[in-house]
Amino acid sequence: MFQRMFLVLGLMISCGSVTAQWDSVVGEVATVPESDVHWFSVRGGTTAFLVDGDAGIVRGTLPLSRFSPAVAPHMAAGKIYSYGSFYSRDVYGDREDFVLIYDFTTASPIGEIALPAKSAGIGHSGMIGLIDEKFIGVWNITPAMSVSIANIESNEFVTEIATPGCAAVYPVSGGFLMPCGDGTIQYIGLSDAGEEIARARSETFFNVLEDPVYDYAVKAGNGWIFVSLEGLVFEVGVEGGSVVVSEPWSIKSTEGGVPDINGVMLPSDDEWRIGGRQPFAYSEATGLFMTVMKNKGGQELFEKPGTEVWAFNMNTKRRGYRIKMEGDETVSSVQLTPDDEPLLVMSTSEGLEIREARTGKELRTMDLDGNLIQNLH
Amino acid sequence: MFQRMFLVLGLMISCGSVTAQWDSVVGEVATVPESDVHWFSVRGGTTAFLVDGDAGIVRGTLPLSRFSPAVAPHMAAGKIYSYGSFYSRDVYGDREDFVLIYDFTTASPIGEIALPAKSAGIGHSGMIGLIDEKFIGVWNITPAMSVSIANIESNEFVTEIATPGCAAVYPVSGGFLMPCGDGTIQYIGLSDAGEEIARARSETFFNVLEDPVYDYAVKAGNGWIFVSLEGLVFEVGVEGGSVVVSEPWSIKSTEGGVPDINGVMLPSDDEWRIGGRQPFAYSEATGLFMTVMKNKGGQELFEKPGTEVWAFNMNTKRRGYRIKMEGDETVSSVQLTPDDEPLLVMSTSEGLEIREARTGKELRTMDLDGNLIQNLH
Amino acid sequence: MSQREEQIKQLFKDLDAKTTGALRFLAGRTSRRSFLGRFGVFIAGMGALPVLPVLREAHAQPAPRTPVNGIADVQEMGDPMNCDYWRYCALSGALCSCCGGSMTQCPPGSQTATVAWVGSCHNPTDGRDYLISYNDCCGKTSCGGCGCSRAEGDKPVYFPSKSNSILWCFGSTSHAYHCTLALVIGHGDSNGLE
Amino acid sequence: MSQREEQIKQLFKDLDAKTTGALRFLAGRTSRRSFLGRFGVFIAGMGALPVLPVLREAHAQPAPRTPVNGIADVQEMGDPMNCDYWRYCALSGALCSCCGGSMTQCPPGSQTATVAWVGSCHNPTDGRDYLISYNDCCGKTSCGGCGCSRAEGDKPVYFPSKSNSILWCFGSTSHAYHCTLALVIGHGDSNGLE
Repeated sequence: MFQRMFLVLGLMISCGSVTAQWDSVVGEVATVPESDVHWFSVRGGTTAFLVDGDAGIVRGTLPLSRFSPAVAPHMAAGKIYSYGSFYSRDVYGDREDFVLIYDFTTASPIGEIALPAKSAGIGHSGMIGLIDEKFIGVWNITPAMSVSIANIESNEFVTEIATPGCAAVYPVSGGFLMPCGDGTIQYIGLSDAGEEIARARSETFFNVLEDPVYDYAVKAGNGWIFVSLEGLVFEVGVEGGSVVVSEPWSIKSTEGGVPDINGVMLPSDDEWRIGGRQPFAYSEATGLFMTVMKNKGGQELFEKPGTEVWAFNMNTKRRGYRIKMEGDETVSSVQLTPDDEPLLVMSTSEGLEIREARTGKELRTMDLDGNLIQNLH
Repeated sequence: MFQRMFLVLGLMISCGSVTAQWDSVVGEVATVPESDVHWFSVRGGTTAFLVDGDAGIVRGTLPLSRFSPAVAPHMAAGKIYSYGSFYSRDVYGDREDFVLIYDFTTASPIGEIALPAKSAGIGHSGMIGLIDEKFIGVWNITPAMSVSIANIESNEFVTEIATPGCAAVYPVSGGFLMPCGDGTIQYIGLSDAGEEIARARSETFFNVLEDPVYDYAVKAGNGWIFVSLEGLVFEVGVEGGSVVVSEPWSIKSTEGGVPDINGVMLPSDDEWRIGGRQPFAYSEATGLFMTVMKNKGGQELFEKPGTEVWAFNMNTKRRGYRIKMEGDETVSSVQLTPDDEPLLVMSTSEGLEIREARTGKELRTMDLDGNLIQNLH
Repeated sequence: MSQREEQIKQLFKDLDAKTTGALRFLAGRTSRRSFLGRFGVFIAGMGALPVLPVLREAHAQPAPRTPVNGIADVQEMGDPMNCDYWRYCALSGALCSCCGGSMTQCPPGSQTATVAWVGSCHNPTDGRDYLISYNDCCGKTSCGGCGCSRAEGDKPVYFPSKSNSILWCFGSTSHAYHCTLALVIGHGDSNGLE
Repeated sequence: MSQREEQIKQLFKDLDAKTTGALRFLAGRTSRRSFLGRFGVFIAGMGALPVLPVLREAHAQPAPRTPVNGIADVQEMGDPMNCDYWRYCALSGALCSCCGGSMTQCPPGSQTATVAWVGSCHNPTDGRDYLISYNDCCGKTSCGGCGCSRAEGDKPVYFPSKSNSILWCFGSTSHAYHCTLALVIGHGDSNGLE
């Protein structure tokens, strides 16, 4: 009987006015067009939205798991990686953990690499890292801390590296960096096979109880920029197997009466603190460094959204301009695209704001309230 | 090393001040207390909230699937049933469909009965029905329409019954009713084994194009109350194998100048229409009949929320009182508990409102915005 | 009946919702004839093409009843990202344009259901009615935005050709709802439709 | 760092969200000593019970350092359904009282994680500080309401004893987050804690 029904439907179609001159009723599926340096990913819930920043349009979406913190783009291979965890009954039943592999052009899952079920299942872009375009590292907490290494050439899990007291995976050439609870940055070096072959720590350069650095960091050249909750900016890299930390500078002028680049005298920044989910961003090509700022409130509110975005010049270490949110709007994340004319992308309580980074001029907004913004290139 | 960490933790505990005099640090798990006739289930998203209406408190939750329309309580057995569909990767991968079985006291899934992957995966309480406390019927659309029958004594799928043009599963003794696109109600009779042994249709009593009945219906004695989009109320039952439909009455006074039970002259109801997700409810014990109403707008808005709730006496078929939502608040669902002093439960844009049904007096509100309210008893 | 309201609210307000599939829509809005007969089999003849599922039949492309010029000649005005756009008169769901698709193409990685519902919408620019095929795209998490709820002509689910509340992903490997297309597939006023 | 903000928003606004587990919290708020040493192993001795995971050890119930009277003697005031309640000073999550549990019992069908974080909260009614164990209940969809976000003392995740952003369902068979308890497990001011 069901079969008959379909036949009837088929018959009806053949009586209709459907012709090739009209839109196809077969239904077509788009592909993601070629991307450029102004594209980025925005994770909202279990979806990664692939955004063309110049057009202000979502070009595709990736279905993540409910425990996927971020994506790890590998555009040279036309792939995007993520970490995922699935239960056979959504929130209960058998658990399976994977490195998830997506094809960029079709925005579709094309593979999985099984992982030990230990990953944090929460967090930001620091929780997963693409290392030397050969390995994916995923941070675990069980509550013992470790990093799972998967080889993306053979698509196999390689090893779990114990990293007690240290969190996240910030790739550098030959390995990755992690901030640690003892006030250091740890370097783990990997062999060609993905096994640990080196381990080093920086000097202790922050006090976790007095002024810890964010566990979030942003790429700067061959290293990473870490920022403390009180606004000290550190550049960290690896030289000759050692972890080197730069002298910090402060985003806050606590003395008052300091002129900005236009000569305008600034008030003291005493009451201001950096905050947010992605509280800072750096553009190496232009030296722009952006921070999310909020007035008043203790250090423990470091993950709370801010009311302003401050733009610094990393070379002069001086503030260039401030963007003030209007009304009750707050901003939780900032990102800068990696090119010469970078876009400033902000996740606010109203959605996404895209600005010209050099000037702060607003270009467009998008009704998209994902909170983790990652460059694709 | 991980093991060592745990040992250290264990050591620390043994130094702490944790004693049996304090709250247990082991962590206890509550059970759902005995329920009464004022308890109901509210489905919001993938969760069924088990609500004690007198206390205005959630006593437990059931984890449903993202395709579960409703629950089918079987309190005599201490169980609640639902239908669920799961993909191995949340929204893609292998699909499995089940009758889901929950223990009420522990609010936990305790079993599954595999079903053909054909269920509608959407809808209201009419999409799943408990028949004679022995079978669960689940409505399918593929787009051919059918009903899957599962035996809950043997926990086995029994059969799929083709029901073209008819939707939902409204249990009656020995089978179930379904409204159909040809303006009739269909009865399917089941054998002791759950196979179809009888099929009958009512006379055509509505015109699907002019004034169809809701696919939602509420229980009334041995039958069900169906209501048309223009507000005609029909009682439908099975007598001697035939489907019997009562003469309808209208909830709308279109003549104007009709007095209500207090003698107050009513304006014409011309512009008013019934609407909402659960647009009406019936209390057999008291004869109360409630409808969600909205002013103006076409028939096609029959699923849209209303701005008033009207209370009728089913015996006199006259309206007793009106509840007007305040400000922008709207109401989408009403339910009446099955006892002599029924609660009126309303799902509004602000949450849940619980009232004394006889008077309309507000008793309490709950910050719970599920939209499908089902009695547990 | 409708989890849709809930869903649409989601689509607008909450990208974090995972209710992806828990909803589906699609309203036809054409003929006043159809869906009769004892077993409710869809009944229709020449000149009464209604409201019905359009089966994916690549080879079923017969001559039109009256000559038409095709989509290239249809004059359209308005913003296709706006729910008020003329093609969406019976669309209740998310616009595929918001997640990488268009009015005629499903977003990358999603699947077009093999059956779609057809509505009839009035194009104010040329004053004619057109048949609109509302194909669902499925198998992904929620599109996350651009939810529209124009359900005129909505009917109960036992009349699926006009029901808003049906999850319409049949033929896709997943019934997780993603978004809906709005294809112009013919003249509505040359088919004996009202 | 925090998907929590997102989640709390959910918990408050949207019962339809399925992000159930995509979030977890729990902040300790006591000692200023802990978590040192080259490999970051938690280090602590007598008199410096910090901030650390309380392992589920039914038999580990040694004599207290100073005599205490137990929970029955603690005078409490305020509404336990309100986020401002004194026990919740470092609780960021959903109150179990809203979905069938209480401050001391996980809701039916959920699981208590085997490890919990301990904070120290000031009870204004008797002016004393108490150790509060924030046990997570896991394995169910989101509790759906009563989200609280009092994350004072919050630290980055590499300092987990004070991090708000850790999904803390270890020992449960699922890390889908449901809600959080607030158990009084001792005096905070009689343990060498500040």
